[in-house]
Amino acid sequence: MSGAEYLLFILMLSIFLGFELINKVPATLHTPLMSGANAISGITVVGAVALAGTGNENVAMWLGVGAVTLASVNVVGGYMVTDRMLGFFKKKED
Amino acid sequence: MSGAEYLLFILMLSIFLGFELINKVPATLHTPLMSGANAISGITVVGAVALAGTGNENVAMWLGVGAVTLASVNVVGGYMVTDRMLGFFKKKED
Amino acid sequence: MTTALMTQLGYVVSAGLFIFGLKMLGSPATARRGNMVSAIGMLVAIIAALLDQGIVDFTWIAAGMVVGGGIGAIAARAVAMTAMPEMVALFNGLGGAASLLVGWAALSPDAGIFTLVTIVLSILIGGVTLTGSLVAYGKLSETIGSGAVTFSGQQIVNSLVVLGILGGAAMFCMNPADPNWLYLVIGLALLFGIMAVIPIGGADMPVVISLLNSYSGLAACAAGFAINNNALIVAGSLVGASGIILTQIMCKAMNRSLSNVLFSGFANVSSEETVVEGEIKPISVEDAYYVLEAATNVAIIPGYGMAVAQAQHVVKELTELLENNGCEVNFGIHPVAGRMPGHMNVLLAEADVPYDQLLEMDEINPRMEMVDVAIVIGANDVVNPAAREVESSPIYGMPVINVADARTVFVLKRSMASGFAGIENPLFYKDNTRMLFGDAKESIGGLVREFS
Amino acid sequence: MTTALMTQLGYVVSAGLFIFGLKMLGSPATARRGNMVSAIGMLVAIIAALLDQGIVDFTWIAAGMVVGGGIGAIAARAVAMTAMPEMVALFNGLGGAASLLVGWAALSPDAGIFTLVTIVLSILIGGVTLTGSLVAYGKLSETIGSGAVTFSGQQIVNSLVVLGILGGAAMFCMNPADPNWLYLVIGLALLFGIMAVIPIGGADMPVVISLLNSYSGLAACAAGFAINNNALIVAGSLVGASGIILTQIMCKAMNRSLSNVLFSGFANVSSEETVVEGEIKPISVEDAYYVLEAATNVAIIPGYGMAVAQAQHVVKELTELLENNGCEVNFGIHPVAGRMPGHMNVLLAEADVPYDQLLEMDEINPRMEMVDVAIVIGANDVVNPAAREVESSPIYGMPVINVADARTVFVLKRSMASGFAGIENPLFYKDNTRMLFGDAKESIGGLVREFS
Ligand SMILES: NC(=O)c1ccc[n+]([C@@H]2O[C@H](COP(=O)([O-])OP(=O)(O)OC[C@H]3O[C@@H](n4cnc5c(N)ncnc54)[C@H](OP(=O)(O)O)[C@@H]3O)[C@@H](O)[C@H]2O)c1
Ligand SMILES: NC(=O)c1ccc[n+]([C@@H]2O[C@H](COP(=O)([O-])OP(=O)(O)OC[C@H]3O[C@@H](n4cnc5c(N)ncnc54)[C@H](OP(=O)(O)O)[C@@H]3O)[C@@H](O)[C@H]2O)c1
Repeated sequence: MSGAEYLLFILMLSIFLGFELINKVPATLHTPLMSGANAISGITVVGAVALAGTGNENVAMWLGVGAVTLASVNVVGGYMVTDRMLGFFKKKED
Repeated sequence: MSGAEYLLFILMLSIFLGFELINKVPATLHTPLMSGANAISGITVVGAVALAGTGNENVAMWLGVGAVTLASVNVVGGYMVTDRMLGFFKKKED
Repeated sequence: MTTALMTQLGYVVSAGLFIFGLKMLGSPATARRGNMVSAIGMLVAIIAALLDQGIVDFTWIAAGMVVGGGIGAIAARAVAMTAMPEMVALFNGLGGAASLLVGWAALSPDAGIFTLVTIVLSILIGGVTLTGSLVAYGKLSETIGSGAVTFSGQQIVNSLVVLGILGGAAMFCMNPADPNWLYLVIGLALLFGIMAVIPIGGADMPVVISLLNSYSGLAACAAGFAINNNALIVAGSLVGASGIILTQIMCKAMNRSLSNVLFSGFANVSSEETVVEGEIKPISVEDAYYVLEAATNVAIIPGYGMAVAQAQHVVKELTELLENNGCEVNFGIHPVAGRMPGHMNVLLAEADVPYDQLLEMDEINPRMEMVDVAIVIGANDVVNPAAREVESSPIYGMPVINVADARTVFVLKRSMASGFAGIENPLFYKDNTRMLFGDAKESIGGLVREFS
Repeated sequence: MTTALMTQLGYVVSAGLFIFGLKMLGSPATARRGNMVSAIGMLVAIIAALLDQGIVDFTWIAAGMVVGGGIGAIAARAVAMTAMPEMVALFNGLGGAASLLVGWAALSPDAGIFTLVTIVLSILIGGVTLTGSLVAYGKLSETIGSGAVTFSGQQIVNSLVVLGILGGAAMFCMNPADPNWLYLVIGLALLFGIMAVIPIGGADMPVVISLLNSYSGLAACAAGFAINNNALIVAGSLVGASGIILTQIMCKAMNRSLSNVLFSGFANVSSEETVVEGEIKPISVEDAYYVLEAATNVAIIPGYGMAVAQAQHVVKELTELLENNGCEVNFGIHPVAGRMPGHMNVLLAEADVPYDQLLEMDEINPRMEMVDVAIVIGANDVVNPAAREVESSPIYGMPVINVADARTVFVLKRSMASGFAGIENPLFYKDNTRMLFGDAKESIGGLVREFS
C-alpha cells in the first residue's frame, strides 16, 4: 500500500483543521452547518463515478451506480436545502 | 514524481491549519512564537541526516553534515531560548 | 499535463474550496456564499473524478446523477423548515449507504490486507449510519413511535451483534474471496444501526443524528482509504469533525455525557417527585394583551412547541406589533431548544426575524432583570428553574434561560404536560408566571388580533 | 512493521505534536508546555529520520548534532533578553542555510524537472534567508550601521540580480549537470538577500525578520518537496504561516503596507515640520516622586528605551513600591513597542511582572481617563498623538496609546531626540506632560530610592 503514509498525514491534518474551523461556527448556524456537512459527505460520489463507469456490467458497476445515485441525492439535496435555509438569515436593515 | 499530488494536499492543509493556529496566539506571546517557529524551521535536520549518513565521503555528504550542524544550532538553541522566555511568564498569585 | 495530474489538482482545489466554505460559515453574513463555495468545490471534485481514464461509459453515471440529483432537488424544495431534523437524518442515511456501496464495490481479488480493513470499515460505518439514520428519521417524523424501545436481554443481544461483527470482519479479511462473510458483515452492520438507535428516546435524536453525521464522514474517509482517494479523506474528516463538535455542544448544553445519551434515556429517572409550591395562574388572551400593551421590554423564548405549532410567522407579526408600539423585543435562544442545534434560529430566520435579534443564552440571561414580559412559546425544559434550584432533579446543572428573573412570565402551551425530559417545571407555579393555555399559533394569533 | 513505515508514522506523530504545541501557545498558561510538546515532536521526527535504511555511518551525523546543539545551547543560555531580536535573526539565517545545503545535496544526476525546480527553490529561498537574516542581525546588534543604505542605481542593480537569478535558475534546470549554473544561482541568491535588506532601516528589522522567518519555513517546505519528505512540508508550512501573520500584525499596528516597509523607509518623508505649540516642562526625580506618592492609579507605557536602558527590573521594583503604597499599577503594551512583536512582554515577564498586569493597547486606552499618572518609559512613536491629530504626519492613522488622556504624563527619556520614525512628538509639549530627562534605569532607580 504505497501512499498510505501520505493518506495518514492528510487524515491527521484534516481532522485538526476540521476542529478549528467548525469550532468557529456560531450557534445560530448550527442547523445549516449540519445539513451543509451532510452535503459534503456526499463526496463519496467522487469515488463512485469511477466504479460506475467501467462499462462492464458486473456487480461492482451496479454497486457504483447505486452509490452515485444515493450520493447525488445527498449532494444536490444537501446543498440546496442549506442554501434555502441560509437565504432566510437576514441582518436587521432599519 | 509520484507522490507530488499528496504533497500538494499536505501543503495546502498545513498552510490553512497554520493560519488558524497562529491567529490564536495572543500578542503577549509573539516573541516566543517567533523563536519557537524558528526552532520548528530547524526541521531540515530531518532531511539532512539521511544525506549526512551515506558513508561515502562526497560533496553531498559534507553538505549534509553542514546542514545537520546548522539546523541543530537552530533546533536546540531555538527551543531552549523559547523555554527560557516562557519560563518568565507568570500569572499574578496574590 | 496528464489527466491523472489534473484530477489530483482538481481534488486539491476542491478540498481548498470546502475549507474556505466552512470558514465562511463562521458568520451569518458570509454563510450563504460559503455554502456556494463548498458546492463549487463539490462540482470541481466531480469534474475531476470524471476525467478518470478508467471511465469508458458515462451512461449509467449520468442516469444515477440525474435520478439522484432530481430526487434531492425536489426534496430540498418541498421540505418544510419544521421538518429539517428528519430531512437531515434521511440524507445522512443515504450518505452512509453510498459509502457502504463504494466500499463493497472496491473489493477486488487482489486487494491487500490494508485495503481489506478499510473496505470493512467503510461497509461497517456506512451500514450503521444507514439504518441508524433511518430509525432516527422514523422517530423524528413519528412514522414509528418516538419512545425508547427497550426489552429484557437487550444488552446481551447487542453484545452478540458486536461480537458477530468483529468475528465476521476478521473472517472476511482472511477469506476475501468468500462472499458470505461479506454478506454477514453487511447484515450485522445494518442490524446494529437499528439496535443502537431504538433504545434512545425521540428527543435525543438530534444528538444521534449529529453523531451519525460524523460517522457518515468517517465512512467516506474509510472509503477514501479503500480506493486511495484524497478528496474523500479530506472531505470525510471535515464532516467527521463537524458532527463530533455538534454532538459535544449538545451534550454540554444538556449537562449530560454522550454515553448517558446513548445508553440510558431520561425514561428511567423520571420517577422523582419535585415538591412544587404555589399554584397555577392561567391568563386569558385579552388580559395578556393588556400586559403586553404596557410593556417596553419583551423577551421571547421559543422552544420545540413553536416548531410543532408552526407559530414562527405569527410570532414575527407579534414582534412587529410590539415594536411599533415602542417596545424592545429580543429573542433568547437556548442551544438545545427544539429538536436540533440551531433549530429555532432557522425557523425564526424563515419568518424574517433578523439574526441580530436572536440572542444566545449567555447574552439574554444578564438582561433578563430588565425585561417586563418574558413570553415562553412552547419551551419547557430549557426554561426549567429546577436545573438551577433542585439538586435532585435529573436536569440539575443544565444551563437554562432564567425567565423567572423577568417582571412577568407568560408560558404558552397546550396543557400542563411536561417537556421532553419528562419532569415537573416549577416555573409554572412561580408568583410572576401566568399560563396562556392553547396551541401556540392560536394563542399568539389571538394576541395579534387584539393588537390590530 | 517495516522501518520505512515506522519512519512515516513517526513523522505523522511529530507533525501532530507540532500542531498541538502551537495550539498550546495560544495561552500563556499552557505556552511553556506547548513549547515542550513541540520539542518532543522534533525529537520524534529526528529519531524517525535516523531509522532511514540509507544511513550507514552515524559518525558525522553525531558530530554535527553535538557541535550544532552545543553551540545552540550555549547561545540560548548566554543571550540577554534584551538581545532577543538579533538572536532570532541569527538562528533564522542558520535555518535558511541548512535548507540551502539540503537542496544542494539533494541534487542527483537522475533528478526530474519537478525535483530540480524544488531544489532551485530551496536553494534560492534558503540563500536569501541566510544573508538577509545576517544583515538584519548586523543592523540590530549595531555591528553594522543600522541606517538604510541607499545608492543611486540601486533599483537597476537589484533588477539585474533578479533577472540573473531567473535566468540562472532556468539554465540550471535545463543543464543540471553543469555545476556553474548552480554556483551562479547560489551566489546571486546570497547577494540578493543582502541587497534586499540593506535599504531597510534598522527599526524595521522586526518586520524583515518575521518575513525571513516565514521564508525559512518556505525553504524547508521546498526542501521537503525536493527530498519528498512530509515532515518538512508540514513543519515548513506552519512556520511560513506564522511568519506571514506576524508580519501582517506588525504592518497593521504601524499602519503601513508591507511594500512600504520593504521598499521605502521613513527616511524620505521625515522632512515634514509639525507646528508644535506649548513648551517643554522638565521635572526632577524628587518632584516626580511627590506626584507618584499621591497617585492611586498609575499606567506604565514601556518602549524601546526601556530595553536599551535594561530598566525592566527596576521598573518592577517601582511597581511593587507603588502597589504597597495602595496604588493600582497597569502596563500598557503597544503591539510594536520595542524592536520585535511581544518584546516588552518578554522583558517585563523576565522581571517577574505577572502577564495579567500587561494590558494590550485596546484594553488600556478606554481606562486612560481614570489614570492619575501615565509613566512613559523610553517609548516615543507608540505614544505620539500626531498619529491621531496631525493628518500630514507620516504616522497618521497608526493606532497609539492615548497617554495624554491621563491626568499627568511623565516621559522618561534622555533627550528631546525623536524615536525611530524620526518625527516630532507633540506629546512632549502638552500641558499635562512633564519630561523626566536621563537614562530610564537611572531615573527610575532615583524614584525607587525616594520611595524607600
Ligand atoms: N435542540 C437540540 O439540539 C436538542 C438535542 C437533544 C435533546 N434536546 C432536548 O429537547 C428539549 C428541548 O427543550 P424545549 O424547551 O425546546 O422543548 P420541550 O422541553 O420538549 O418542551 C416543549 C413544550 O412545548 C409544548 N408544546 C408542544 N406543542 C405545542 C403547541 N402546538 N403549542 C404550544 N405548546 C406546545 C409542550 O407542552 P404541551 O404538550 O403542554 O403543549 C412542551 O412542554 C430539551 O429537553 C433538550 O434537552 C434538544
Ligand atoms: N516592536 C516591533 O515589532 C516593531 C517592528 C517594526 C518597527 N517598529 C518601530 O519601532 C518603534 C517602536 O516605538 P517605541 O515607542 O517603542 O520606541 P521609539 O519610538 O524608537 O522611541 C524610543 C525612545 O526611547 C528613548 N531611549 C533610548 N534609550 C533610552 C534610555 N537608555 N533611557 C531612556 N530613554 C531611552 C529614545 O529617546 P532618547 O534618545 O531621547 O533617550 C527614543 O525616543 C515604532 O516606530 C515602531 O513602528 C517596531
